[in-house]
Amino acid sequence: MSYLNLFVIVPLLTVLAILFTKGKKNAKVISAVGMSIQLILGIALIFMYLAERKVNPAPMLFTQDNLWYQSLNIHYFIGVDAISVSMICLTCIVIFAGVFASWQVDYLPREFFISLITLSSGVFGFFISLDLFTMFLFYEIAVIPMYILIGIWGSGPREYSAMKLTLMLMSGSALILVGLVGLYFNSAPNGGAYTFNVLEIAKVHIPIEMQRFLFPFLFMGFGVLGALFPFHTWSPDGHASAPTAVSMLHAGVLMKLGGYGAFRVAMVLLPEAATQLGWIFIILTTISVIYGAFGAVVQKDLKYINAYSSVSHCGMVLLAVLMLNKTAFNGAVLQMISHGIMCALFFALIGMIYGRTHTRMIDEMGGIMKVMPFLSVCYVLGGLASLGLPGFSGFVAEMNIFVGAFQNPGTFYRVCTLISCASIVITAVYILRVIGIMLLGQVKHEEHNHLTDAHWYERISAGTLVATLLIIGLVPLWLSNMIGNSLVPIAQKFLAVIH
Amino acid sequence: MIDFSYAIWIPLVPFLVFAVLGLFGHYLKPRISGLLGTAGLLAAFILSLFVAYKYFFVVGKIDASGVVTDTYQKIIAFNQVWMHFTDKLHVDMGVLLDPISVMMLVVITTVSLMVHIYSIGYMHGEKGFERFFACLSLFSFSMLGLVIATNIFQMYIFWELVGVSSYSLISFYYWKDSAVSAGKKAFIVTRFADLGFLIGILLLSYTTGTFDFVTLTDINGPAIIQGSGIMFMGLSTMTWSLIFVFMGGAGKSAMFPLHIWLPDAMEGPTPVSALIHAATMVVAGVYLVARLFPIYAFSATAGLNVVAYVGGISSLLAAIIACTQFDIKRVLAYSTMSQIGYMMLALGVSGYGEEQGLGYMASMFHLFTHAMFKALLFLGAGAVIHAVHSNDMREMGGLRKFLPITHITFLIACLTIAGIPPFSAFWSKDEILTAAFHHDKILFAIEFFVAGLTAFYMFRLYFNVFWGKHIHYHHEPHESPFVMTGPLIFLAIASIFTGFIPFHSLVTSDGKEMASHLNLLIAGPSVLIGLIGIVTAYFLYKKETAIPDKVASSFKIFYRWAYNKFYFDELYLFVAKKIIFKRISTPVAWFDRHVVDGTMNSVSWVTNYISGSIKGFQSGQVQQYGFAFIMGAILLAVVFIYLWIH
Amino acid sequence: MNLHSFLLMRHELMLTGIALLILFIEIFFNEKRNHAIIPICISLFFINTVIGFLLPSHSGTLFGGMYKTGELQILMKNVLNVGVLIVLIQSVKWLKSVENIGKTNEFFIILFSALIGMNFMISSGDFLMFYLGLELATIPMAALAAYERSKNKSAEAGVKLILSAALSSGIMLYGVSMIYGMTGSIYFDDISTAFTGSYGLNALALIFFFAGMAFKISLVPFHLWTADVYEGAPINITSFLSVISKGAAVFILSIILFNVFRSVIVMWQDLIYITAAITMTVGNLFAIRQTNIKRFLAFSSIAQAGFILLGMISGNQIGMTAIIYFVLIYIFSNLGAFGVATAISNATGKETIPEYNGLYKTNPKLSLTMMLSLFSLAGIPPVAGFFGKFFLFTAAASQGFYWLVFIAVVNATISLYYYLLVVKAMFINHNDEPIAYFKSDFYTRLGLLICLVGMFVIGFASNIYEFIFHVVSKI
Amino acid sequence: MSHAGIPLHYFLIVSTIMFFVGVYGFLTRKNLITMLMSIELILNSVNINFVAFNRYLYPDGLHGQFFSIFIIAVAACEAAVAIAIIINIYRRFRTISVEDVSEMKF
Amino acid sequence: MELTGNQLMFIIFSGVIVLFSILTVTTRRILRAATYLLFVLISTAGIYFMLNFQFLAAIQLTLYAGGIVVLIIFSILLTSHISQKFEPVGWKKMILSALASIAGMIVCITTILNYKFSANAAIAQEINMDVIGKSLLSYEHNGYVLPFEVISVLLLAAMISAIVIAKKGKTQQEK
Repeated sequence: MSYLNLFVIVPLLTVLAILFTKGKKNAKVISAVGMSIQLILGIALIFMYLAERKVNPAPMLFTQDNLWYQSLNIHYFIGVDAISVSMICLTCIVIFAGVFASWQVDYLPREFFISLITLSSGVFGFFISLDLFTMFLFYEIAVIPMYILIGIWGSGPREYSAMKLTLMLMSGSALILVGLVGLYFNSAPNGGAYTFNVLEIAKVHIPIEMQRFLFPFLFMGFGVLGALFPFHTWSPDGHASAPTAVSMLHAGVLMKLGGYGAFRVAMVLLPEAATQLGWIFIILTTISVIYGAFGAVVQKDLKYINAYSSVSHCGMVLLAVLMLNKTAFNGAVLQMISHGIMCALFFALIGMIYGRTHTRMIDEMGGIMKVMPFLSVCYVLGGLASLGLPGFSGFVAEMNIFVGAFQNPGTFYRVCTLISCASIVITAVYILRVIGIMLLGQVKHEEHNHLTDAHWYERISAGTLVATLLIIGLVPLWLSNMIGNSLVPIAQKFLAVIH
Repeated sequence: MIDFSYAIWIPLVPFLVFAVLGLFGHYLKPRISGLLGTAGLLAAFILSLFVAYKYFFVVGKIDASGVVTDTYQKIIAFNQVWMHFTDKLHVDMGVLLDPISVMMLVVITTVSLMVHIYSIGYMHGEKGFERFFACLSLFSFSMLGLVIATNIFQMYIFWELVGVSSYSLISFYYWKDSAVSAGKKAFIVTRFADLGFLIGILLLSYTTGTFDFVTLTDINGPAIIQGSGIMFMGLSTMTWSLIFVFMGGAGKSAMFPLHIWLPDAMEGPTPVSALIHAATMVVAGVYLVARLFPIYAFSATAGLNVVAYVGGISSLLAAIIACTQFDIKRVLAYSTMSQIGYMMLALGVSGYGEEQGLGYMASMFHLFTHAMFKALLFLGAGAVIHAVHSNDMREMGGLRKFLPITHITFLIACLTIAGIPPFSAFWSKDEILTAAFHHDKILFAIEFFVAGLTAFYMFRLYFNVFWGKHIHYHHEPHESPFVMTGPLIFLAIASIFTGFIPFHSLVTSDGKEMASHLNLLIAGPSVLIGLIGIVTAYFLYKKETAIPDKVASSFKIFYRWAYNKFYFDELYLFVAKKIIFKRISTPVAWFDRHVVDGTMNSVSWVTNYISGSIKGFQSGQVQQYGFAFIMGAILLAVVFIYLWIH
Repeated sequence: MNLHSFLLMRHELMLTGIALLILFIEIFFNEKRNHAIIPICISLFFINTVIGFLLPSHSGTLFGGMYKTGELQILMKNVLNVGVLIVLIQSVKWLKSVENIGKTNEFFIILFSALIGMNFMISSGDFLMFYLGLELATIPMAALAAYERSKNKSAEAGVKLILSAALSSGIMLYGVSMIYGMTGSIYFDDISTAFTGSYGLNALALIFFFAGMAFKISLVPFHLWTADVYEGAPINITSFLSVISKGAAVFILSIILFNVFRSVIVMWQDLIYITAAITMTVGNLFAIRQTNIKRFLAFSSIAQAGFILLGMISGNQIGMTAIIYFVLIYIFSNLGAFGVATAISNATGKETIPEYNGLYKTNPKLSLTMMLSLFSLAGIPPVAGFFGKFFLFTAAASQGFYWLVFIAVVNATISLYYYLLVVKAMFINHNDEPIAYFKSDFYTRLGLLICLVGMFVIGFASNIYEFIFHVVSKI
Repeated sequence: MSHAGIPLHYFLIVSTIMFFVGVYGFLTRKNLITMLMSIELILNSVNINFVAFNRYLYPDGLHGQFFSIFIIAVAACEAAVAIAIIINIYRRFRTISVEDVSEMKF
Repeated sequence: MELTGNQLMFIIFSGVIVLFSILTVTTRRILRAATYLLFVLISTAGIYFMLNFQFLAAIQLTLYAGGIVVLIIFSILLTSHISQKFEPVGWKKMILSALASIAGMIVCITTILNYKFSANAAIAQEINMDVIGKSLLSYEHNGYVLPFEVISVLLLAAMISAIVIAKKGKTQQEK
């Protein structure tokens, strides 16, 4: 039994425990306990990974390989490299914060936490999977609870948003599926058993025509989840309607599934197609980056602002993924982590502020800093991280992306990089706009003066996230080295392909 | 070679203070936090002085092998990899000591310490006292980190941090909308400039493969050797990258046309203006150009010309505007801009090494003296504002009776800036003019004229505030406490005497000592024009007269333009509101909601519509079902028999 | 008739025996004591199912090749038996209703004879037996559809079914007669060697034959009867029709296509390509607007049939395995959905989706079962439908039909939309007068429990898939 | 390939015509019973096919003939059940017009 | 061209078949339709005779003509008035159906004509009752005992089905 199994088992046990309890309060306590354990497991995993990595040069660690469907050669094959480890930790942190951020859910709390944690178990499963089948399985598990969560506990046009989100994501997964079976049947060009094993497929050379056929399916499929223009429109509506914890998990983690999948499956397994067809998606991602940022500038609803900013940031992840060198890849992973934490923080804070003011319209608020200093300061910190201020993880990630992408010898790549760079200014515009209008200035409504600052559980939630942002931002080297080590062989593969 | 690694504590101490104040500040008494902040800076100040002494007078010229040379060495006192991009490109956090960085350490810690002390009095009783000191400490940390940066990326990092701490201090009175929007403006404009900086860095690192200053500025290094490189629009990549880098510097240093944030930034508390927007942060651009000076000088002379002209235009523009403003802080702000223009120009007209490097030296010299007297001016203005609770010089007058110490120190500062010997700025300005004279006569003419203007507007201010009309104040203005006047006195003394520091032997473009002598042909007229400016101001503003209004009305259009800052704010506002918001963002948002999202929605709509329109097939009539059945079979048969088989 | 032959024909023989036994019970026992008949019949059938599983399976041919069986056929019959067992369990409540008193025996006899027909159809070794099995599986079903004599809709369903079925079997027979004309035999073995040319008549015969089968599987455009019949028939019969009848037809069609028409595989692959694409799309498009739950499930089952064709198109072992596996999963999922619908219909008479609004508040367990069943139908993990669909897609992709897979997955997404509409009704929509809480009887709950367990177990227990694969590999 | 001077194709043509006449009847007749009659036409035409093939092409076997016999038997069963249902329809709807038996649609 | 007797018979039978089947599906009086159907069925039996399938012809006459048609006529009597005339078929429906049928006819006939049927060289089997009876009860190859058994099940099931549906429910009787 690999240690990694715990990441799926603990959420499942938590879900079971919630199932067999009664009472509104127990559900959240159990979830909090379960997810705290999960967080501890996640942090422990980093140390275990670093320790193991020193002695074990295998690409994937903590592997466990169980034959599942023998005739199709489907395995339950799990293992992690640094990318997965960081994604797992990200998920641990976000779900931990998410549980505390939804402490006040009082409408069907058991169902809420069950769905939430089921979702997280899907995400965990996705990140530990090394077999495309199980990966896909967990992917779908992660998507569907979203519908229920948004549909039942959401706000605004929740039914519409939930349906739109689910359908668009499932269309994405439809594309992925085609790609996956295509990969499967090309995984043994020299005879032998077909396989879904990521590592095995990476070793074979898939015929180039097939690669060119499959790459758009896979990249676009994962791109839908990664909010690739023009398939991002589920994101604003979905985020706006989702309850706090769901927005957090969704923007924080689920969108990362897209980036992670695009990298691990579309790029790594189809390197030649990625170099040949990458330009199409580079254009799209560049548009995403700029377009999302511009889109965020004029929004009035806090969640829309963050949704568009997510489009911009996630666009950057995909852009970096397409840049085909180690630094950019590293930046992509860091950006995923950074954006995950940051977005989770934003949505948590928005939820908390909304819970007090009952509005998300920035122009209906003002002077929140005076009333809720803790939440406001956290928001400002999140904002600074978002606009890529040094000392926060966002900067580390973006600089890796920009520097890495700019090392690409192709002029086209560099021009796109420069265009994307412009987003940092636009980001500053909308972040400061929000801060200026909402947090600073005079209190606009008399009743806002009587609101309270964060409760203990909200402080835990926001504090964890802010701390993570700072830790990564201040001492990025260990993380970027850890990830970078895992990226070396992949980057070399691309180097070999390019030349 | 001696171990300078303790120099790392110079920025770290303020950082620790910031961390303590930021996390626990609201549990401390305000006074304690103030003292804590000041103590931190004091430590940094002492350390800096010690480092400066060691560097300039003891070990600065000893090279790595221990041989005493005639050149100040670049000493990397501390270096730690902070982030790894590629094997060649990595961001280090470290301490680079060379003449300019050591000089900057002294400048920053001195001014910062003075401002800290001053603030204890000035900010007394303000809401958010501990926040103020936390931000000040953060700023000091960032600024110190910036100047000691060993590589351009470290500089960029701290550059950004400086920007954000500036933002937080400008918006310190966050409940005031004007403060909030001023902070926002400052941040966004500089952020835009930083984009240029970033692009510059990317280009630079791509061509040279390094971030490291020592390698970059090595005259045998890759940056200078491979300088020419690929051409783009007639200029080499290196030139372009340095122009972009300069864009960052121009933004931070409020150079035309990115200067618009600086006057607004005066919304922050006055000590902040003194520290950030007069003495330290705004000269970061100058420092940046100076830092990369060898590359400019060897590989990007076109870039250097840009620097020179931007500096010249800025100084002229700012001086003209300054003559028309009534807000004393804004006058000072424009004067700052004007003075920084001087420094930029000096760098722009400079060459590398020996006598060619006069402009470089002059620029650094002026930077140093300017920091002292401009801080003094601002702190003095702060004392005035503290006393009368207004910024508008029209509401002031005759304050010399009420604020004697402030008056004297302010006068000293005004004389300094006007370039009257023997005050410090006389020396530095004179050298700038000399350098300009040798290089470009047009620039010289501009600077010469600006020198006169400077004297005029400063004394306009001085007379308006301390002499002029008598105003009945609501409550009698009174002199500030010693914590505030103390720094004034200290800075006044510094303003007087720093002119005698032998800069030509300490801070030069190539680190070697250079000959310097007073050029009377230039010094004479410049003093003269300064005096003319003072005298004019004396006649116009010593007593309340109608002459200024007459003069203003006779240059009506010009005056209105200058008064309205040549409408740059409006231009930017137009760009921001009309173009970015109205022409780009709103359409983008609309496009997203209606076109992109509309497409997705219309897919589902079409599906539903088709679904609705074909429901008639399910008519409930079994014969129609049969018809479909038969037709289906026949059509399939036709397709297969006549199309598929053939 | 020795033991070996019995083993080979056990399903048919035992079922016939049971049917006759019930007939005798009917004749010799007083109607008033008939309330015991339901448990007796179910137990008998349960025993039959168990025996079907437990007895060793051999392959062999009887009656000079008219009856062929093997592990594959026995497996298929067992799968159907399981489905029928669940249907029977779910029908108890309905059979006990006042209206049906006095004709329960007939219900069982007719149902069992239909099942016998299906079994013979699956085991048929020639077109005659196939035809007889088909009719035996169809004609009684029409009677069952019209079983509720007092209801207009039931009668309408019956007449629509039998007329359409007659037309379709007529067309199919025309095709079969042509096959006979071309090959001179009605035995599958002879035909598979003789039916090789690609003349127009081959295509015509194949298509007419296929149309007849497509009618049973309800593929577009031969599907139009489905919705009306499903809606009108008693709900348990609907579930039988949608699962068992369809499953049996799928089985035999794949056997025939895979074996008998092996040599014209290229032709029928393209045929299936077209019908699969149309079927999935049209089925989904119709399903989107349905409000009656039975009608809704009818159209969804049409779309599902389209998915099944993806397994058939491969024409290989993976495909056959995927088909059987999917049908097995489909039995549990669809019967789960129908079971909930039955329970609600029996308890309250409500059958439209808007009436399900707010169901979760009052009947959480039923709602959850329904949701999981629908997820399984939509192919959402962790329930088994995901695996079934994935393997079907894999099967199609194994022959390079990637664009068909793409069409299928897009359709799977559309289908998710309407399944989610039901989920939405139950969980999200508010209702001032939701269906009141009711307690289901033992049989209903048992039936649903079996479905739930099945849905969870079949997907993860790869042994089942491996077993099927193993069985298929022996053909 | 001619039996008694009549080519096989003649039979097939006649049966095909009959088949499609039956189909036409099925599609147009309004009365459920006449639709049933059309079905009988269809089945009959198939029988002719079988018999003709049997006689002309494969006279050594009896497949065609037996197939026809069983088709006739099945047709009888079908007719019986169909008529039972139709009678029930008549009872319920008081009509056997096919167009009226369409309560369920869309 | 001289007509043989067989040819003449064929022409007559096929003529009757085609004509009356068309009449069956077009006449507006239901009982006439039944009668025409009877003619068609009898002519079909004639064709069977012509092809030497006497047994089949007999079955055709007894089962089809005798059984089914009578059943149909009974049901007609049960459900309709004898004199009842149908309303004419809507022209749209008629044209569409006719087009479909004719198209199908053309497709089928051309396809059949394009196919070269190859006759089996084997000698024709003697068909007498003995052979038929034996094959019907044989379980060897070409034996038909299994279908024979299955059709009995079918008949039983059909019978029960018909009874269940057609008999009046108890509850209704009480009403």
